[in-house]
Amino acid sequence: MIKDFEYLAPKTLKDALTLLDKYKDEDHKVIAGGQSLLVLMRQGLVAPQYLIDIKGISELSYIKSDAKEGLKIGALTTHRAVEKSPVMKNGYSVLSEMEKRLASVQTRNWGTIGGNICHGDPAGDPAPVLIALNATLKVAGLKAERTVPAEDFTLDYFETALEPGELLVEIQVPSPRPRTGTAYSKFNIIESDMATVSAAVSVTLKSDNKTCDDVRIVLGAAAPTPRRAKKAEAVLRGKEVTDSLLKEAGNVASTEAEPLSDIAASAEYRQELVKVMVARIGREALARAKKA
Amino acid sequence: MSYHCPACNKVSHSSLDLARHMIGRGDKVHRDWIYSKGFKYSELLRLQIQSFGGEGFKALSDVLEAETKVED
Amino acid sequence: MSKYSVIGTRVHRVDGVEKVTGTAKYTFDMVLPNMLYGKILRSPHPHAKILSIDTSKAEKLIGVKAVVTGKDTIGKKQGIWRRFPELCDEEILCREKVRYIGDAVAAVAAIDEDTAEEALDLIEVDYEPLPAVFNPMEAITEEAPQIHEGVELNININRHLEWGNVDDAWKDCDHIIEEQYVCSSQAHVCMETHDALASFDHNGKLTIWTSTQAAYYIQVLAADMLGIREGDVRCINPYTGGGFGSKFELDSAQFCAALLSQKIRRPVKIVLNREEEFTATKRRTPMYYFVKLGAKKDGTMLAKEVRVITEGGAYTAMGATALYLTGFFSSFPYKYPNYRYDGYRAYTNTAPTSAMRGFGAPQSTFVGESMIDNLAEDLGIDPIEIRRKNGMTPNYVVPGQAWIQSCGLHECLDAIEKHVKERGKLPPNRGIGVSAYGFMSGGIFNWFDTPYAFSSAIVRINIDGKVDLFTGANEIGQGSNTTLSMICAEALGVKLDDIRIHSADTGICPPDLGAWGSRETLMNGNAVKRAAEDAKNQLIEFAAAKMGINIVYDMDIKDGWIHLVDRPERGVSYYDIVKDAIRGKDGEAIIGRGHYTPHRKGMISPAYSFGVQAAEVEVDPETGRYKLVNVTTAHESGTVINPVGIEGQLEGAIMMAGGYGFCEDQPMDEGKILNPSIADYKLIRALDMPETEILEIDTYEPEGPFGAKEAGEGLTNPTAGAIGNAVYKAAGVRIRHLPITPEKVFRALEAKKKQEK
Amino acid sequence: MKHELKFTLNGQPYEIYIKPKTLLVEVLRDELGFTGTKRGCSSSSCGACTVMLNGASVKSCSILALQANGAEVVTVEGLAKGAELHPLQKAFLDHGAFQCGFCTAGMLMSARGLFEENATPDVMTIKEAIDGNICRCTGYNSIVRALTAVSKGEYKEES
Repeated sequence: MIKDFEYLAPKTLKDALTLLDKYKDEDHKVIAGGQSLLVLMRQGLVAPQYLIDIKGISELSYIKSDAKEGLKIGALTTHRAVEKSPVMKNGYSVLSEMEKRLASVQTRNWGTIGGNICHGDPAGDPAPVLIALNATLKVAGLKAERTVPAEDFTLDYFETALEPGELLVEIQVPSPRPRTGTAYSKFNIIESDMATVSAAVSVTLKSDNKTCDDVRIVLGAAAPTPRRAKKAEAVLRGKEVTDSLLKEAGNVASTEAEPLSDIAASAEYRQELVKVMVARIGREALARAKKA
Repeated sequence: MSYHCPACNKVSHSSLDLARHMIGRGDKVHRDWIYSKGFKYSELLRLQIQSFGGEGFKALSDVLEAETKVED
Repeated sequence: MSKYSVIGTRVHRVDGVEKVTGTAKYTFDMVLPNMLYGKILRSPHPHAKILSIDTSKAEKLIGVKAVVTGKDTIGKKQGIWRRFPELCDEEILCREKVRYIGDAVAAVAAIDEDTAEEALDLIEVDYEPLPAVFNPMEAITEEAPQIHEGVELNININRHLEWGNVDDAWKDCDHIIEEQYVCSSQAHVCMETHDALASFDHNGKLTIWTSTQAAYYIQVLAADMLGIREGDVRCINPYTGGGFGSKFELDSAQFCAALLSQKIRRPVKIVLNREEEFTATKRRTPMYYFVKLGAKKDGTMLAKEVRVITEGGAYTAMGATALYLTGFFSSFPYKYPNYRYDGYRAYTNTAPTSAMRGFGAPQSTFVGESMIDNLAEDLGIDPIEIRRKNGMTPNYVVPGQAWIQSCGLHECLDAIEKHVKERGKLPPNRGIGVSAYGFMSGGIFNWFDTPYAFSSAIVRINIDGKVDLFTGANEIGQGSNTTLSMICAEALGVKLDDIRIHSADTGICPPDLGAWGSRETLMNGNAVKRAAEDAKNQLIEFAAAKMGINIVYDMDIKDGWIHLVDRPERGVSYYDIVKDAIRGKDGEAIIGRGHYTPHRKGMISPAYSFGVQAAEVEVDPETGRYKLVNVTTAHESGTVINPVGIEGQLEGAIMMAGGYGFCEDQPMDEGKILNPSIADYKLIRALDMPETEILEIDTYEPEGPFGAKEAGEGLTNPTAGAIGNAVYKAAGVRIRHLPITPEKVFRALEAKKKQEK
Repeated sequence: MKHELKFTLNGQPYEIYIKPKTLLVEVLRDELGFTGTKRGCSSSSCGACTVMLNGASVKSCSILALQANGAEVVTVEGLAKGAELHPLQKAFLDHGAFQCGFCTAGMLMSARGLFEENATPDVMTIKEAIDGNICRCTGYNSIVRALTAVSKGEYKEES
């Protein structure tokens, strides 16, 4: 049963921030698409006194891209809009691929990419990809704006860097460097399910098109937060990327994972999956980098 | 030759069949008779559960062979 | 051309338009004036004494109209195995003790659901927790707490089946294997959760609308538990959103709604939420299998001995039948000359386990078909060949148990062999596993102890020739309303559109034991056919008289034309004769009656269906993840009455049984089910569904209506075994514990690698 | 406190007052009596409650009704035109794409959403479109066959 709450539905960002500021010390929650929040509210796990509904703020729903500024996605853009946007073809197709595997069409039609990130679920799909893409999140408060690197945004299970009174307003993805390839995949048993383990890998090659100039390896559902496997990245950086090196990176990434055991898989199995996923997705990212 | 259940009079063709019936039925009247012969019902079940071969039935049937046979 | 006009044709379901337009009314949709909403308070403890229940605060909450606890009941224990009172062990509203997490202790009726739910929080129950036991293998030890008084080792039922001489036969075997398997639980996950709307009037008469597979059982059991007469209860099953075995026992929604309504004399509706559906309704019976199987070198199987311990959960429910059927179907579909089965059902402090589609046979088929593949491999025999060598044939008698008349198993084996060959050489990491199965067409054993015929039907022909068919059969989605209407139309010789079916309303329909055990097509179909023929004969009498037909001629009705069988052009319109016949009967409508109860068919079932399934999987050797690529089934179910219906039953069974093999499970911690939501309970969805093919094999069952037999549950039997065998072929690992999850495959692959080193 | 909700349902404008916690599915079923839309879970995972909202399929159990303020909602009751069934409904009937019928409204609305976007979807796209809908009876393949037939133009809407 959902407990009664007071409902506030600002229509502009300014109104929303004003309300958030007003209620920041009260028991409140922000709802966007609500695809995760309403489930928690029905279970009685979340029962705010004030619910601030930002879904209707149309100014936060957009996708823009140019070569200099990179890609900018308004926080209230639906998953489906990201998935279907032709803009993604300009070097961000991994975002579209990721969205295509996120839950169901109905959920993607209503749920927002910003809402997903702010939910802070370590098994969420967008965060690992955004971290791999070196994205920045723009956060607004009534008085100030700030940016947070995507990789610093999630602090713990379902806990983010948002301060009371703040809203995530925009996702900024830099234009991909030349010779960069990014790939994402998740392991699960039912195709559209949450990830048992996921991984996103972004590889940038040097001008020889062989040597790894830079790499970002991000693990999902393998720790309390989506997490970069930095030791594994170090295995690849500056080296010619081969299958065996990718395998080694996978093995190292596995030591960086801190998964839990749950009904979907044991921690040990998740660690084994990390090995395989990192190597495979790394291979795909590499292939894309060579073509890019 | 037949074997008559001492608890409910059901007629079986062998003492083994009758043992199966009695353990299978397993209600109070059947168990009471089993107890009266010095068996523990649970012990017979345990014999059954632990191995192939129906050892619990066999144990009870030895007694039934002697006590319930009726020459037709 | 088919000799039938209606049977075997592709028709729209008779409930189709209502269902695609959203106008079909389910109990879930019903609202009555002055109706209250009920909610049920459930035990958070797996095993505890109830010291006291204080409902006073809840009663004072504004909007609460009635609260009931075990004290408001007549104190009876209920069970569906009425023939054996000791198996009637469930109070529904517990008075002294709770035995699983989810056992009901109180219920509230209020003006809306929120108020009722709020009231539950205000009921204070003082429990004294008791030691609990969750695993049946632990429950059957001396140390385990006793869950029901006087039930030693917690074993409440044991079952024995035997023929031949197993002990002697081992000596003649060239090869004997012994293996252990664990078959997991499974949730039915009906899309419509259990629900009921009960309305007591001031005359003490109860009408209960409910989502059920057996309106008649609910009528009888509800009356019994409320201390009123059967005739004072009318149970109506409007449309039902799936049953799969979960909806033919009296459940907490029905009983609590009725009890609340009895107290307050207002309609009370209770809908279980999805979490309750997972935790507080019954589920598939988990089983621990110990099997010994022996054969000659040439693959002739001489003896099988099976020992099974089942996790019963807190109450008996239909578990007695599952225990019996898993034993019987462990011998299927083979001719074991020597066979012994001993099954034990252990009470545990977990949600009760009971009937679910296949009813013990999916478990036995998984175990049996895994082992027969192992045996074949040991003996160097092709898996299909060993099944052919031992498979049942028409007119086979299972010693002392059953007489199988029609049987198309060998034709199914041929068809699957051809299919496997056609798939050709498979790419790496792919494998095809086969699995053979059989199932019954309704049960014979009268454990419910009913004096009524198992199925009955009444046909009433109205003045315009339109037909009202009254039957106690329950439409739960399986299509019985369509199939029975088709049988009625064919037997009477009219159009399908002429039939209007009225089913599963105990106030107006003759009793039927309900939609379980794959019984409606054969049993109710026979009753309908006989009722239609009864009515038809009455019309033919009038027609013969009117036409002045020489009595040596046979007459029949087909496509609305009453005619001479040998000279079809000589006849009269059915629609015209109906009017005359009714006039001739002094205005009484034409009424045909039919009933069916199986006789001289053994203990189990009047008929059996058979089939063979091939599952193809592709295994990822690095992760153990595998995909179901293709599932092809050769299947025989006698005459196909409703081909669209059979396709649906078959493909749906693959979703459900594939899930049983692949992903569906109910992990628990101290008796608490850990995944009580559709988000966490993994179900096969559209993208996961393999391609499916059906190879329909023609047979004719003499006992069935127009030669038909079951096509419902049997299809659930083979899939887990076929998947297990396919995984073995693809990856070389044998998983003996359902479900066959990727993680289990991965671990087995790791173990195999270690061993090979 | 109750809030005003104005929206259009199957072409008919409605103005009602509801508690803010009311879900869209509750407005449809309980407030307005459109019970064709079902509920099968409370975790946003079964799809039985799928409706069209501003031209896209959504799960009405996971949307606050007030979020549909000003929106156009279409439910299964809005598919047929009087006695004339919608092509999707005809295809479902012909292909036996349902059994118990409890998931059918949701399936139809997911399909409707699909065809709004894409008049000729391929099999994978069809499967993806209904992947958010659980059907415990059919095994989905008959639904896929029905929708494939629609995609091939076998069921044209009569003008």
